[in-house]
Amino acid sequence: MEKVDENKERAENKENEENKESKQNRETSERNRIVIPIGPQHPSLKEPSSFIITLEGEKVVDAVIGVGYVHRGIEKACESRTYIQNLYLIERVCGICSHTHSTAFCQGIEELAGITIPRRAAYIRVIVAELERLHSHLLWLGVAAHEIGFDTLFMYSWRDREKVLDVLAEICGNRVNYGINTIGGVRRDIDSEMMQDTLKMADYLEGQLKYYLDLVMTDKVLSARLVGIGKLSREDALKFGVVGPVARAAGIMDDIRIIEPYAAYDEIPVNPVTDTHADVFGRTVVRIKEMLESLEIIRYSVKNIPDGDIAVKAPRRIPAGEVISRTEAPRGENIHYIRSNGTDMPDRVRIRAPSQANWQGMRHMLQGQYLADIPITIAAIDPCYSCTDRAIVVNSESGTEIMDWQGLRQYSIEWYKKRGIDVSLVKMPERKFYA
Amino acid sequence: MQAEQEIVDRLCEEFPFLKGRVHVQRQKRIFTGHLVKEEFEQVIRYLHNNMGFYKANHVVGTDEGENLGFIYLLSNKEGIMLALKEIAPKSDPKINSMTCIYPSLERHERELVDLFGAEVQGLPEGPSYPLPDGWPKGNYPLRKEWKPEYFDKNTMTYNPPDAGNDKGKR
Amino acid sequence: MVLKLVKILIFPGFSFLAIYGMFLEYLDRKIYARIQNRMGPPWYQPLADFLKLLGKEIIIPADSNKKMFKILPIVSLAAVASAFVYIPVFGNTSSAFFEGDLIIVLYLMTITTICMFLAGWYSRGVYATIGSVRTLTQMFAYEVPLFMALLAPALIAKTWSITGMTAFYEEHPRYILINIPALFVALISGQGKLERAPFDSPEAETEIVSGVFVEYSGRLLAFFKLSVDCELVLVASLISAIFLPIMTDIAVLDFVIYLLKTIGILIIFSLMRSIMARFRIDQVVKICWRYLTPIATVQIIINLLIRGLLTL
Amino acid sequence: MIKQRIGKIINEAVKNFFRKPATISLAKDKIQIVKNYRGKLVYDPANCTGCGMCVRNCPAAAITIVNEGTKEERKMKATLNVGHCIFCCQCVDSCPKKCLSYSQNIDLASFNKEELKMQL
Repeated sequence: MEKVDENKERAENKENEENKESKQNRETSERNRIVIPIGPQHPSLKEPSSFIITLEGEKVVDAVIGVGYVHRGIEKACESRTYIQNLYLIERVCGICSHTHSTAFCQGIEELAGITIPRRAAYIRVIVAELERLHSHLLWLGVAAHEIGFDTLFMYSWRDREKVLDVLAEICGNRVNYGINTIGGVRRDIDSEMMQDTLKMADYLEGQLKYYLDLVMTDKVLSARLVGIGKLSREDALKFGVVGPVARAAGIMDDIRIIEPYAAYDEIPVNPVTDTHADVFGRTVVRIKEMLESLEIIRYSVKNIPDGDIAVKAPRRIPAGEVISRTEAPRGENIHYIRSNGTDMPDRVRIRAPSQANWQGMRHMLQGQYLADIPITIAAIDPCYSCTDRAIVVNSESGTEIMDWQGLRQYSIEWYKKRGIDVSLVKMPERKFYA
Repeated sequence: MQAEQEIVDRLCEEFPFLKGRVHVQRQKRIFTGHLVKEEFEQVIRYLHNNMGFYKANHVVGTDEGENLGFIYLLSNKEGIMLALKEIAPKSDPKINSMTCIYPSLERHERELVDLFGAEVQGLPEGPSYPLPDGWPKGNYPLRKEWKPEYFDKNTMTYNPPDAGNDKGKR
Repeated sequence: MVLKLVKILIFPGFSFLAIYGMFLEYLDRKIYARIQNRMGPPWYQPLADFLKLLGKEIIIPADSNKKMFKILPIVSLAAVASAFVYIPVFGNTSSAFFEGDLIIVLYLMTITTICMFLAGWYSRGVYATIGSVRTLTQMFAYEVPLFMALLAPALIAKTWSITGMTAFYEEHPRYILINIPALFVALISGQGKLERAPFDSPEAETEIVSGVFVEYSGRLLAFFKLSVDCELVLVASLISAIFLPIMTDIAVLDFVIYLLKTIGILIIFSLMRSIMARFRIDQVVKICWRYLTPIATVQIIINLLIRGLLTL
Repeated sequence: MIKQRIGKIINEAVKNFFRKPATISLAKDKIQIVKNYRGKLVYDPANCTGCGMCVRNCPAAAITIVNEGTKEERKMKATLNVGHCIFCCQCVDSCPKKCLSYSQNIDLASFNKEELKMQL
């Protein structure tokens, strides 16, 4: 009887020990982590956002993402301004994709007021939208190249972007925040000289873009840094509801220009661009191919633009109702919900910018990456913080503790003690490692 | 319009309480009336499981006077967008989180908490946003009665004028 | 004695090194800019940067090891300056030489890297710590191929002195051709040594801000930057002295040839910097150990065989 | 499989090295702006009735127009706060009498906040 008990006890002890050991192992791997803050100010971020990255060596195990530093309360501000004033406010939701926001807003109000805009205005909207897509994607290409330390490509693509901006300035009167849309049409007409300049720019850019596509496809260093980074498979892309080039790189065709043609896209042929890489490389290829497609659209619309008026008169007071307006921003699907109550001010304006949808997949993309790949992974969704104004949190499954400097030191002392070296006598000043 | 009408018909068939409360606004847009929590959950689950509305684009919070409205924008493969509305009284603004079936809604629902003061039950833990840390409790900026001019940015307090005092009114 | 001091401190010693370092930095930036279709900085930019930094406030992190933090830039600069003494610049002999100075130069070169590692480590910033760990990792990657490539020519010359090697190759210019693979390895791992793109992950701006230098400011940063510039001169001169010992016996002409050679090497460095994206640190290690080290090893074997043949 | 190689951009790099730079030296050269660029407003009080459409539609509340004279003998004065103006030129579009137009003057920076309030 006693013997059995003893055996049992021994077995229990052994089990306990094993448990302890495995627990210790787990704890060790959990504690063997370093936390680095990226942002709110950091050279790789073009706008403020904060990423608290937990690293194991150079690998990311956890990321806490904080966005919302540029929340400006635009939606509340819209409710106390007239529709005309809102037009310019909404244009400033984002500096890069300003036209798509104002187009979505105008479209919504035109639908509420029952206005049909002239065809010429619709074509001008398309031309400006595609020019905007060109400049946004060229800007992205430069930023992405800079993130992986390829400054030469960065400079080249921004040099070419300047040409697009010149054309935009000529057509709209400004380089960004074009102010070309108005309720009921567009504010400026496009003349033959502008068309010539646009076509000339398109010809120049086509050669450059083909070169960049070839470069991305065939440069070994670029593909070493881009292929397999920030994977987001088709299933995950559907699950997290990502939009735009991120979704298209995973093989999901979600181009609003094709699904729900707006402005003059119902007359203009748009070919869908998708890729199957589902990583940063795929997103790069999709964006460059989209630019080539944009050039075709610009050429087609400049050649086929109908004559006529550019705007119809819109009432100051918009009839009550609600509308959902969608456009395809350079970064993806852009949704505006507008509700009017019959006065000259909207009752509620809600903007769902594409970046807002893309943040959700970031958790998946960052985990398991190298520290060096974080900037390009973040940049690959082309995040627009001012569009997003929001924050998301990614929790690791095990739940990490944030170690301060003392904790790390304690850990290292124990680590060395196990190997027979006692370093606890070395004096070290107290400090907080992670603030 | 064919596909949209079919969706509406199917919904009405499945849920008798939806009859007359769901309409096709235009091509690719379907709007429903305001549903209460129980009705809403049945419908959204059915839409997700049986009707191929795989994607939740967004949640729009609205101020409906006494109530808070929540408009869930769902879309399917053909790009048909269905605006499913839920309503909850401001006195008891409890709704259930839909992140269990649409994980992409997390941020949008979190925003309802901050800006509208909705109590979204079942939302994963996380910090408050988009409002900054130290934002006073009980201030929900997108509710109609909240006026930005009464908010003192330096002290982070909301100082509405007294009922009889007309000085603060604009 | 006085002549020797002048040689070491002024020309072709420290002062020349500093000025030439700044000039090469300007040239590097200008070439880099022109390749990228930009204007580039004016000629006085490196000097202006240096002077501006001298006048700036020095901020020392409260938790850093203050003594080490202050001393490291000077040690780094001193190591480069003393290494430069052994390299022939004016004429075909260096200011000081002895049998085995090549080894000394290589070790002094390592000291600057170690200084950077320590600087990052002692400044205790998060980015600086990661930068210093990366510096050390990268050092383990490039050091072996670089040293093997630089030592390979010495095997044929049967001397461990740079001046001696120059003299040997001057006599037997045909042997220079044997060392071409080693030159290739030295140029690439030299880029790694200088921590310039594509091997700049220790100070990758977009990932860890500027790595080890992130906590440095003012005078201390100025000296660090100067030592980086001087390191550029040192590596370029070392490669040119070992692999391209084209010499006449006229000292001034030799000096001009030296300038041309180093500028030529700098152009290659700048071109390399501008045509590649930054490698990840694991990729750097892979490149160095998988491609560069075998080439350098083969070079050593070939040179040993030739040396055997020579003695026969 | 496409053949990949290292440093593909080298041809373009060498070509660009001998090309004229795309940037300008801001200290020496002048910035070129296109002819339709929206700059500072120009106000012609001759026809102005003081209807206030520009003031009402201005999204940034940058422009104010006051009548300093009497109702019969108008003396309109327009003040523009360049610090607020977003150069959308909605006021130009809104003006029923075409009193406002825009110029190509974009060099409006100032060290003094008071100078930003300009009399048009």
